[in-house]
Amino acid sequence: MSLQVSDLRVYYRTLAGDVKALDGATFSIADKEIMGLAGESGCGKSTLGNSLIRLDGRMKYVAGSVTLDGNALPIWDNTGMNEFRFRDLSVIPQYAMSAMNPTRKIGKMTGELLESRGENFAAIKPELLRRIDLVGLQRDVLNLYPMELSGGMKQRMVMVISTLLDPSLLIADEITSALDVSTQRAVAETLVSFRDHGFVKSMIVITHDVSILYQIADTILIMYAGKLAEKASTSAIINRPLHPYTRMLVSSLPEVGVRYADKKLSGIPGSPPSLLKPPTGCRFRARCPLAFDKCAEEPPFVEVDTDHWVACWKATGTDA
Amino acid sequence: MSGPASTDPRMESVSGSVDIDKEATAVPAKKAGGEFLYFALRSRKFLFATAILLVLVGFAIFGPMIDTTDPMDTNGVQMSSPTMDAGNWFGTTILGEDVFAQFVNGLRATFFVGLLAGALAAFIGMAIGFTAGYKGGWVDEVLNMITNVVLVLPTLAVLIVISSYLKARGVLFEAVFVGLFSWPWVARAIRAQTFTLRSRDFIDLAKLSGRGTWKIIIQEIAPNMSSYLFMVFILLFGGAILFAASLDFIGLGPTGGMSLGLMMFNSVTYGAALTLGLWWWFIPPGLGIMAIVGALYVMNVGLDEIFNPKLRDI
Amino acid sequence: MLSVNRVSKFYRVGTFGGKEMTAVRDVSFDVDTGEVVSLIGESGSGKTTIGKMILKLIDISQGSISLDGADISAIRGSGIKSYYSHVQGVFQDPFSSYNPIFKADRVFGLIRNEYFAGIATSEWNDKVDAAVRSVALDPGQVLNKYPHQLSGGQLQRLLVARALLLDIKILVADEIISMLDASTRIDVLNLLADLKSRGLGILFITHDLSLGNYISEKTVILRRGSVVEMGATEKVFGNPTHPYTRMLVSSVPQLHKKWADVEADLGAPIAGRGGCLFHEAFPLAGRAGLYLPDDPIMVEIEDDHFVGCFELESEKAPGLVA
Amino acid sequence: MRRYFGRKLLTYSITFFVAATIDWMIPRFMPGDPVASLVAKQAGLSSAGATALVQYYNDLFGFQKPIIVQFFDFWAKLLQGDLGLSVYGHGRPVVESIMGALPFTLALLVPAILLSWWAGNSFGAMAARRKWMDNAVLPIGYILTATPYMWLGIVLAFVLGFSLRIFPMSGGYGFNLEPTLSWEFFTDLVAHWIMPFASLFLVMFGGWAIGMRNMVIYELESDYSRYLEALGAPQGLVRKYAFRNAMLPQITGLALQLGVIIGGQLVTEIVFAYPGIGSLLFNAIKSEDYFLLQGIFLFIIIGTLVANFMVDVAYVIVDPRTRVGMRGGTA
Repeated sequence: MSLQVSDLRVYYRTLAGDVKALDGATFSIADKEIMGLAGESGCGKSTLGNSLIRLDGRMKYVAGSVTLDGNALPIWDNTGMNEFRFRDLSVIPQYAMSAMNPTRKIGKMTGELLESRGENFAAIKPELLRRIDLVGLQRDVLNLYPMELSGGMKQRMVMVISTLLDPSLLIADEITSALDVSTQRAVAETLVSFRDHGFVKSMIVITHDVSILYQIADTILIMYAGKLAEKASTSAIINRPLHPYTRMLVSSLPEVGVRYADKKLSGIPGSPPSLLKPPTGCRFRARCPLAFDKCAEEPPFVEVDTDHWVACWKATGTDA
Repeated sequence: MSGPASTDPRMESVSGSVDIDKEATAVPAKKAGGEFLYFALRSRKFLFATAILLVLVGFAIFGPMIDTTDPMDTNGVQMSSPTMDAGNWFGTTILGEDVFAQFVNGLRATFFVGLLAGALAAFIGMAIGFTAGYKGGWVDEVLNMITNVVLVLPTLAVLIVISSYLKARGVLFEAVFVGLFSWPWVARAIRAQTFTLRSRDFIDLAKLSGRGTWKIIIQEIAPNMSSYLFMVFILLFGGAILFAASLDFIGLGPTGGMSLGLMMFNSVTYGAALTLGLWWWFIPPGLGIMAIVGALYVMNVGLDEIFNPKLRDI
Repeated sequence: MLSVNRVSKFYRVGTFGGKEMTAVRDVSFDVDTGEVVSLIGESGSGKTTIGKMILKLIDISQGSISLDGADISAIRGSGIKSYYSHVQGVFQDPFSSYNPIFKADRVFGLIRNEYFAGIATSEWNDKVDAAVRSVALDPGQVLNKYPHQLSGGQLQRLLVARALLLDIKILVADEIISMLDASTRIDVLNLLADLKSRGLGILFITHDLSLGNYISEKTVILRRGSVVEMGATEKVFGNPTHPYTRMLVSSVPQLHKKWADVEADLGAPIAGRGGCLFHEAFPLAGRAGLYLPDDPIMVEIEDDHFVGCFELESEKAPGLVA
Repeated sequence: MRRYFGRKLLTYSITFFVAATIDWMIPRFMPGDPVASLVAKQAGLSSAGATALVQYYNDLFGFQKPIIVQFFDFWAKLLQGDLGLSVYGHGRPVVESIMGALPFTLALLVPAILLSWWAGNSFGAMAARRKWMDNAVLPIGYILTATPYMWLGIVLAFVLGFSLRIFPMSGGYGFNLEPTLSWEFFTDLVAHWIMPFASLFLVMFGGWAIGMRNMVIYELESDYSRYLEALGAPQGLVRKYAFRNAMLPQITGLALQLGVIIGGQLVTEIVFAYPGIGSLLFNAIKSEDYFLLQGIFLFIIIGTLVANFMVDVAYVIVDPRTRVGMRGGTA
């Protein structure tokens, strides 16, 4: 087990009160696993990703524990986390296009960052150059300023920098959403190759696009309204989903080949609840066609089949 | 010309709209005005600055009513230091004029110049900024060039040359001229903001609804920048006061009137207040200007925190 | 009904307009009553520029666009308003489509001010109610609210309702669902498809092949401002021929097929001189970099399926045909 | 690069043309007859004397010639460096009077600008780092920047000059001294220099400190800072980057503030009767010496344009992005 998260709760402080953006997450990621994390906007997927690497000013750690390779991560302690960042867990942020200091040459910035972490840049540089080759950039990029690179090039450069110290866990946050389909595929395949080359041991790929996850992820974790809904192998999530939300989500996605004239797809009626005062019981209840009395109680996130976790009374059986 | 904030690029980049993290959009909606009041009443900076300004405005409005002494009346005791009993609360000048009467009358002129010049500069800056930003193309090129030229001109020097040829100058004249030369940074900043707003889809939709250019600028773009425009006006207000004071101090202030700058000019150049130690003559006008301008700047910061949710908890 | 005829758009860039950039080059297609035409392209393909030219938000540099035979560039002054009563648009970002400081139904108010100034309030309210219901929204839930109180899907539907208040013939829908959540986007897409039955012609602009494939009768694929392939949707997707189209098809993530399998299914690219059908048909044409201005370089490879010449393009932009 | 500077130089040329034209226009297009009002000021003139004086002024300004000829004459003289004779300077050429005053102005202005910019930026950056510094620097900064230049000068002169008698209150050097290369003269020069310098320095310092503080905070919230923090970079590196990037708008700010700074310089010199351009200008106004006034005005314009250009060059040197942009890079 590479990563173990247990009952993690992280809220957002707002003037109206705490937004319970991540309200109890328990899951684990195996070595070599690429876990896709999907859900609608506001479901807490980015909160989960951010809270593992760095809580920003408005995020509040409430409860739970995170263990990476046997070490408990002090995620509530910004300075205490520093020794784990970059070396043990790293991130390719959503804002990768603007993540590099605009007034520093990329090579210089990378060097200063590494040296500041006590690494020897000269010793790492050959590996850096190899990886630049690997992602299809010119070695010359190190002598350029970020603004001289296209968006896709910047993204690939950030991917290289973030994984330079071979972290155990990499969090990739919505890194394909702003890209064209052709670049999207290249970036997604690069992520897989990073894992295959052993640059990172395991990975969380956060996205709203389930079809990208089908292409690259080993497992998929579906979130809904701050809670975990379902986690299983990719093929199980796509072909044999158990949670009604997953089922409706997957069946609402048009694919090449599906045509309105032949097969009219439908979405999920209603909208997610406010996380300021979330409803009790199953949070999907109001939109769920299968909802029944039992759903007034909160369904536990349990393993119903080998490596197939779900939080739904219908899936676990009412008598369970 | 503004004080500190014109070097602050946030003045050029802060947009009036509120952007909240997608993850936390669940904040209950309040009406814009109610939200403003909610934060305004909790902003110490804003309340502090407002209090100071209100006191000074009170002096400017009611001072001349309470103390009806003619500020230019030279029949008083000469060079009296501040006394409570003789009615010379702030003392008298070398000619026996009442400093308190001069101060409250000078405050009036100072507020008047600041308001009028600030409003004029804001108006010109908006007109040019909106037009350049919305129209783009060669209109933008030309207006931009004009803006840059006025921006580079050392304004005080220009005003000195113009004023020195005029024999009779009123407060109104001074305000107009200060206003006419203070707008360039405003035009620049508004142009940049208009530029970003122009590319928003609601502008295109307004066009698709058959709206005309000016209706779009006034009804769609300007309301989105209203908080920003208000802040710009406040900075212009403060800048104009400092500016007019400098002009007064060179001896090119309003003829036949009283202003805080003129008090300083008189005290130093004619009154030999420095060599005679008449500190009560030059301390009040400078302190008054400093209080007004300082309060305006602090109010600007307070407003920024009120309008911009990102800054609220810093 | 709407006819785009050899339209190009050039931009002057640089401070004094020193350089010229071509955003759209020689594009032609039609949108007829009751059909959805997908305009598919990646960023920089010129798809949004074409939409804006149709909406008269930007000028046409060359060529013409006509509605029912009338050139829209000639429409000026008050004519623009009546043009907009027939042609309307909905844009990508629902939150940017509403002025954030006003209530969302102000978009209806603007229409009333400009087009229905004389109408009685009760009659107008009925009209708005009907339009809102026709996009499957509950007027009580969505009217009189600020944009941030509504979801992206609701906002986009309201914009469609806004267009329906007018007597529109053409709706330009520019990426209208790309910013919506998966669970709601399909419903907005279905709504567009339903509008066909009202006799509307819809130009559906998207970067997502699967969406275009889902709702449209005709597909136009753009690359760097030029059409590379167009025709009946099932033919373009059933037999993608241009290398760029094939690359797009093989890159779009699918739900039940991995990328590698899609590539295997597509098979080897068509043989021949770089696979360019135009060059096979007219072997001499491209040799001297010859561009035939009177004759668009589109080859009809089967009935209602056209493929653009990519050899000429690749000479202009080497190395970009991946 | 050439394009960028070409554009800047065009702006500056137009500015100079506009300013010089204002300079030329004012005495000619102002309401009323400036010559008549000039002459009217000379009390106790016989009518013949007045007529002669009117004649003299009209000749000087060339008012009899067609307006367009006046305009070209003006430019011809200007380009030859002939700014006329100064009445205040008892017939000395205007250029000579200005050149005599210029060293004093520069000796005050240049160190005040550079040192206040440096110190203000340093303190501002420190304020962004430590809460207690912030609580001190911010109010002091706002008070200083809201203070009228001349008033701070007056207060300094009163406290340090009049009350405590530490520094001399007026002049560039003592009345009893002749400008020589002696140690005595030099110390006297410095003693006269300190107070006007301090008042200029302090007001400017407040503005820079506040600007820098706000900029650093802004930069610390930017994406590149967040990325560095997400990768565990120590605060030292994050702050260093933020500080460097925050400097760039401060350079632009220097250009924007030049007009205000020059205004401050003029009034400060007047307070201390410091024998620079400002005092010269003040005397020109008092004695209605219009040629001197015009000449000083043109000098100030030229000085401002040169300073602006220097800021432009400095910006290009410091910000790599402008250089890259000019290279015509991609992106």
